[in-house]
Amino acid sequence: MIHAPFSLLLVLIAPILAIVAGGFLYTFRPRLVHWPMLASCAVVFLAALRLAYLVSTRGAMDVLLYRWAATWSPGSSWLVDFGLRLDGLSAMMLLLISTVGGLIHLYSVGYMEEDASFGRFFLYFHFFYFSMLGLVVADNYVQMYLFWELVGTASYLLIGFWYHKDTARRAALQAFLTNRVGDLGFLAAVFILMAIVGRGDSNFTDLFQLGASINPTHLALVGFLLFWAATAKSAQFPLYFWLPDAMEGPTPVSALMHAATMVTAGIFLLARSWPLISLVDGLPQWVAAVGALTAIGSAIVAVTKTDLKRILAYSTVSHLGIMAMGIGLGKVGGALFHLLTHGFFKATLFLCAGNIAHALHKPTADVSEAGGLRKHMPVTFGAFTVAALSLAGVFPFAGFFSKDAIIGAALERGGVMAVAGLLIAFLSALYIFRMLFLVFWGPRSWQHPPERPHEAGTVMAAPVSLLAAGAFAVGMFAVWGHRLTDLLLRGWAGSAESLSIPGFEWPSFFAGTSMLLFGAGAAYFLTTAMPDWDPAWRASRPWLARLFETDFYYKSFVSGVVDAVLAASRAIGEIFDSRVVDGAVEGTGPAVRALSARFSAAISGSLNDYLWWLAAGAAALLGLALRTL
Amino acid sequence: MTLWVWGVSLFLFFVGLAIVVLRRQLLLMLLGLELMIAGTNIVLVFYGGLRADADILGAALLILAVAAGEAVVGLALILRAYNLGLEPDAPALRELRG
Amino acid sequence: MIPIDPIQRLIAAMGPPAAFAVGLALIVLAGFGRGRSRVSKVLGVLTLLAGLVLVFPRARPAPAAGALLAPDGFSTAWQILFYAGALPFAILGAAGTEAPALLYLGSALGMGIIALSRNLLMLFIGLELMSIPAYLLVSGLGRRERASSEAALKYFFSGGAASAFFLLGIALYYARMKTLAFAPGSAPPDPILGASLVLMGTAALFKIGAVPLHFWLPDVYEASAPELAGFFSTALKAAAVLLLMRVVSIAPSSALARALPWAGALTMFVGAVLALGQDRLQRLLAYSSIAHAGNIILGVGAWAAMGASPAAAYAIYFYLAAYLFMNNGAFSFLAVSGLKTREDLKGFAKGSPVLAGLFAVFMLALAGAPPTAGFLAKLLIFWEALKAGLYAPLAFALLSALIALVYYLSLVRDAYFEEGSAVSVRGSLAGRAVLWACAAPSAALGLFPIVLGPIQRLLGP
Amino acid sequence: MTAPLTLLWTAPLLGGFLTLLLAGGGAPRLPRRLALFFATALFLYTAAMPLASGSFNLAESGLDLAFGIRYSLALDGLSYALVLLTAFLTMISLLGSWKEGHSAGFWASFLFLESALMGVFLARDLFLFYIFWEASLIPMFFIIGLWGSANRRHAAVKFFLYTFGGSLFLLLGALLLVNERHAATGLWSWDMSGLRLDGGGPLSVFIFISMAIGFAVKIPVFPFHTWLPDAHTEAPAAGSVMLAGVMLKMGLYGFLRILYPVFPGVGARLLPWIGGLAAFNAIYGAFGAMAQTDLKRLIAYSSVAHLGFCLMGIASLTPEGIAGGSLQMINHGLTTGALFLMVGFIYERSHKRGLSDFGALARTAPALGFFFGLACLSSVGVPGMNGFVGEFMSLAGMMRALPVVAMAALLGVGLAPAYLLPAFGKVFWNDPGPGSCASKVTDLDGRERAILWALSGLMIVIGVYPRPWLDFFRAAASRLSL
Repeated sequence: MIHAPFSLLLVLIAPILAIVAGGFLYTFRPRLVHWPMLASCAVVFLAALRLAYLVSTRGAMDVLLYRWAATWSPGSSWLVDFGLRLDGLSAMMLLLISTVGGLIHLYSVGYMEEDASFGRFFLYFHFFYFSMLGLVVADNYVQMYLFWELVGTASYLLIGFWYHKDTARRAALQAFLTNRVGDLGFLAAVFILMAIVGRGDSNFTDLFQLGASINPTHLALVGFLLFWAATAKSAQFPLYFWLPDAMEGPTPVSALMHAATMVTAGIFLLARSWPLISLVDGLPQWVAAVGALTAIGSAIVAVTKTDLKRILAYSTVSHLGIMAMGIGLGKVGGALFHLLTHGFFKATLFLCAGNIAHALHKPTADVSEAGGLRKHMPVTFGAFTVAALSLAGVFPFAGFFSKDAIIGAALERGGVMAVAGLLIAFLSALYIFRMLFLVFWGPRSWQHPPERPHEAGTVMAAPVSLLAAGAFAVGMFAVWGHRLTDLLLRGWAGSAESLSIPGFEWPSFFAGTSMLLFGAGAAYFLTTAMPDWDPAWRASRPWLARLFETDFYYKSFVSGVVDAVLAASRAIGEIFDSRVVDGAVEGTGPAVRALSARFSAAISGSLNDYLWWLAAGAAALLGLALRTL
Repeated sequence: MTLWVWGVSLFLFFVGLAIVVLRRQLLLMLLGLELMIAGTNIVLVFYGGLRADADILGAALLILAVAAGEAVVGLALILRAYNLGLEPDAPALRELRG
Repeated sequence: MIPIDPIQRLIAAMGPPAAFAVGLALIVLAGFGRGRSRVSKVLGVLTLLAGLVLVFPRARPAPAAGALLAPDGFSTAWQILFYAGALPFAILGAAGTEAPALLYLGSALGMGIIALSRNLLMLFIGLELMSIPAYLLVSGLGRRERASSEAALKYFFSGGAASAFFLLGIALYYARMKTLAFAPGSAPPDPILGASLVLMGTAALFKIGAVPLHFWLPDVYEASAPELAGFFSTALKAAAVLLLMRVVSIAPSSALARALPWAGALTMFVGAVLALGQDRLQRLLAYSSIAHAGNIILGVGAWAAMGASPAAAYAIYFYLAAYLFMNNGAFSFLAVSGLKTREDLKGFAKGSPVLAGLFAVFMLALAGAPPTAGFLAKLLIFWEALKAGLYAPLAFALLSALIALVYYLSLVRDAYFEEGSAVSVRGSLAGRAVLWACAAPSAALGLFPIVLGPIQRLLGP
Repeated sequence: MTAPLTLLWTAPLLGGFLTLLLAGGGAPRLPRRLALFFATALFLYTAAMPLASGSFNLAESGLDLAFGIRYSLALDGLSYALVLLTAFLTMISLLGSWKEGHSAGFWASFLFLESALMGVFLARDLFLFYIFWEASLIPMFFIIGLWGSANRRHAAVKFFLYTFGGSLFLLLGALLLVNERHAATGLWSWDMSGLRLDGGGPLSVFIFISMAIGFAVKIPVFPFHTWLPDAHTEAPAAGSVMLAGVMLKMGLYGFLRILYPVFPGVGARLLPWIGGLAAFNAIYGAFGAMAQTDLKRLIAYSSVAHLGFCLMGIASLTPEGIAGGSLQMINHGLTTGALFLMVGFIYERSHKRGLSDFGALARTAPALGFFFGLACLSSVGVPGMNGFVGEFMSLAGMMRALPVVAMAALLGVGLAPAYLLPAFGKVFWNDPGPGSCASKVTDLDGRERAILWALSGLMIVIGVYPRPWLDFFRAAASRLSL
């Protein structure tokens, strides 16, 4: 019998039931498929609240669900158990996913209303949501890997949801394959850990207790492999490139993926594995360096982009970089805090972008196509502004507190990290204000669409507003009440220090805010004061356009690798296998036939030849007999 | 003495063999066959006398009879071939081959 | 010991040959009457059956000293092969006059004498008695007269030369041993004797169709009526194998015996390769019979190498027995269906599914595919070769088995998978009876080798 | 029933003959009904067997034949799993080709095939094993050659010859083995169970390698795999199902049943070689599959890759590896079976198999798209489905035995989606190009859905809760692991 709080089981059972019910509904009433999903979201949200309360009052718990796989042999047994892990980390993630995810579900009801595949969308979408829930409550690495892959699979289905679009198909495949590359690292790490444990898998609690007793080389390998896995899921260099393309899916998918379900998984993995990672010499520094590199690089690219969703996508990459940097700097709490605030403001931004695209009757919109939407879409404008300010890190918006925690740590570390932190603050302000100005103030360029842009309906506007409220408030709530740190400390296996989230501090406030003002000023200069300078400057330097287009030539490198793999497969599958390996097989036939023709020609039909051979045969045998004379 | 007899016998045998292998006329080849058998028979008759073995002399006689029977069959076959319009010549018999 | 009267002794010693003498006389007499063809056919079959019955002696007296003919386990076992192997030909072929019946009975009589001989002279006479009617049968019973005549001439001259070799071998043997009687393992190791055995072995190998003494064989098998080729390839070949074994047994470590595994390897390889290139079915089967001969020769080599081991003898016997059914079946199929080339075979299964099924059974059995009799036959030979340590020839045997599979399988493919004129052939009642009688053991003998258990006891201690 | 195991292989044989005999009666539907009846009855019988006796360990007393051959059959977890798979897939194959108007021979061939396969998994005597092993070729030869597609004649002959040639190595090994036992014990016996040659002498290694080649051809392991794409591609769908689903497993079964139990020492010594080859197979098959443009051929190459994982797990000689590799045999049978069936359904409707012959089938045939996608994901090894379990455990086992090999094989895991998902995308997502046959592909009917539900259900059940299925292989895993 399973001893677990019912709400914990509900987190997994409700979505499963919803998907099964939806599957049945899908066959005869596809337009009603969203109801079970919405119900499930509500249930999960309530369960998450209850679980957060449970954790903060009673502490963490491990629940054994069932023995997934096992083998026995006289010397040893090998087993993998499935269970549920409830601690501060998973409770926080559950809250984030259920809140943001639930609201995006609601939003999708409006957004996808006119889509012919409405029912299918909700089935996939809820599956995505379910997979992420499963991931955060996983009790061991095998189980986590299981849901980790399911998240990837669901993202594949959703990015490729509009499969009639060539770009969507490609993006889906790219996302899945890139993630698979990262998954291999995860899988390898799991195998190494299992080999270390020796009897199959072990839950996190037991594993982390082993911690320091593990051979440092093995541990380092595990740590780096897990980080490798995280770079794919959380879109860090060198495996980040799938994420900007992944916005080919419907906008709610992008919102969910960027805010709550997919890319957060990598950061979650790093946080979950922090007790191991922190033991590896040099690995945190690596994580920080990669995070900083990713954050800066993608922020620069974000400045150059014009597609709304693409800017936001690069922005996500950048912010994930910030989070990785935070983890690398030992501020796991800060990184998770940023994950939380980022979930709110990025979801808001994406949904606003969706509203705009929806209003313009396009799947996605370009900044040059928008402009001056301030008056026509007031709710969207308001929400977008709040979220943008939060993203930029304006006091007292949520983003300020979380970013401040990381920038503060970077400044504390000093050196390159401090420079990187300031640069990131500057760049994020630059691209988000540029976007804000262009979309809502810039010159109108949408006269041509058949009808005027209009505000989204209530079912879409309400979730956006709620999310925007979160993007404003969640920071203050979490920091000044120290509630987040307290929650996260439940069941935390690392040092308590790594979870501490600093409150308001003047030095980092000044540094961050001044960078922010520089960025905002630069954005104003680029978009409003001298709107023609940037396009002209870039147009006169085509190499620069190319540089940004290819993410500093990194994309060209990746496609080169892909081409090489494809060429190798052709060389093996078409040429080597059929000509060499099979050629040797198929060649024997003609060879033996040729020999047959040779032998056949010897049988000339002439009686004298026959007798000659007869005599020769006898002579040969005689020779053999007499040789032994 | 034994060597001499063996010499003559083997000589006849191999001449017969040479005829069979090298000559092309079927009748001559038949002759060659008979020569091989007869050559061998010489040894048997010689030993029969030498060892006063009546059995072997009887055997030689039997072999002669068999050889004669074989010759008759051979002649009959050649004749039949001739009647069917085949040349009694080895190189002409090359319909079957390969 | 209970005294045995001379008549009983005679019947015990050579019942079947005696029966054949009677049968021959009856057929000659019947030749004066009406419907002689049918009468002689029935008489021939009855005589063979009588021979089969008489093979089993009720008592086996010890042979008198110096007896020319005396039965032993081998003679009993092998005579079954001879007479059973002649039955399909006796039933299907031999129409027209009484001549064919006389000839095959004569030939079978010769085989019987080979089996019973304890004396080289008798072996020679048996050999000739077996061969001479065979020459005549080829000449008289072909479908194409000129080709048959040509084949008969080739057969005759090659066979005559081989007989002469045998005779020379006898002469050498007598010179060295001062007697014509032989017994297993009776000879000293001696080059003269080695040469003598080689010469006699050459004749036996010639009749079996060993490479390079095989040139006559495809011509003869192709030009003969198919059922006659079946007779040659089974009964006559079995007799030649026994002849070889008798010769080899005189000195199991002679040069001849040591050469046999390699001769077998060469024979099966060349035979298989040659068969692969054939389009004419009878010629293809002729070459395939050369390949099979190679396996048997390898078996004889293993038998000799292990000092005449009973297990190896049984392996050889089993091979011949399985081959008797499969190959007679295959040739009888050609006789019943009238197919000549692979082109004729195409699409055959559409028109005549039952006959095609039987054909497939024969082909798979000849190929040695489990679970047919051909598989166990090959397996036993390979096993014996392995026991005897003949690794290299065994490798050849495996390779040749694979090559052989190619052509048997392509025949099945032609019959089943290719498009062609779907001729519907039913065949006569006798034809079908023969085919089924051959097919059932071909398919199942490998699964129930126990049927041949009594024979195994005949060959073993 | 006094001879329940004999019944397992004789019943389908009898059914096959009955089907053939009753074919001439002028009732065209009778043969297939009869065949399905036999297949279904046998499946139910097989499934009920452990329920009736409480265990799947059964043995028949046996009967001595000549030459040390003994007719002895037995059933244990490993055998039972494969016997059940055979019975299940035979039934599925027959149902799957229900509408194809084939002659009685077609239906009978499957029963004959079933009989031979049952025999392979039941036999406890090397000779018997070999007989059944080879006998299975004959019905498959006819299935490919008579009811296959364009290049079927060549494929049928190649299949038969290649696998027969491989089996000759097996035969050689078996003979040497029997001789060895005779040398050691003075007994002529082909019995599998009591045989164990611990010494790793050169002869043992030779026998091991020789038999391993025989099994490797069947599995198939590089470089002996080239018969497989041809045979799979040309065979009718049901034939491919049996070929991939069951016949490839015979080779692995040989490793598990004969090679490793008899030569534990040699097996351990050759572990790096076999494991390395298996890992190479997994990668090579994936690269091969990536280059294919024919749907069936692609799945055939994917089999090469998957069987590489199976072999790797088994060769690791760890309990989890053996159990995982063995379970992967079953998984592959279900998943690839489903894929081949669906390709068959598509082919039946359009007579095309090329990747570029279709497009957007997910829109026109959504049910087909759903099941195909599900099977693809299972084949890719997405967790939660069966394919993952076997792959995961095989790799885990190899990781304990030889980490380098397992790490290399991860590349194969990574490549699996790189050939399956693009193929899925091309057929089910892409816009149909000019000359596309997509419009001919109507959606699945009820019968087809039912079959695929059965297969997909099993895929998910095994993936979510594999432990009970692993119990089949518990004995083998604990016996063979080092």
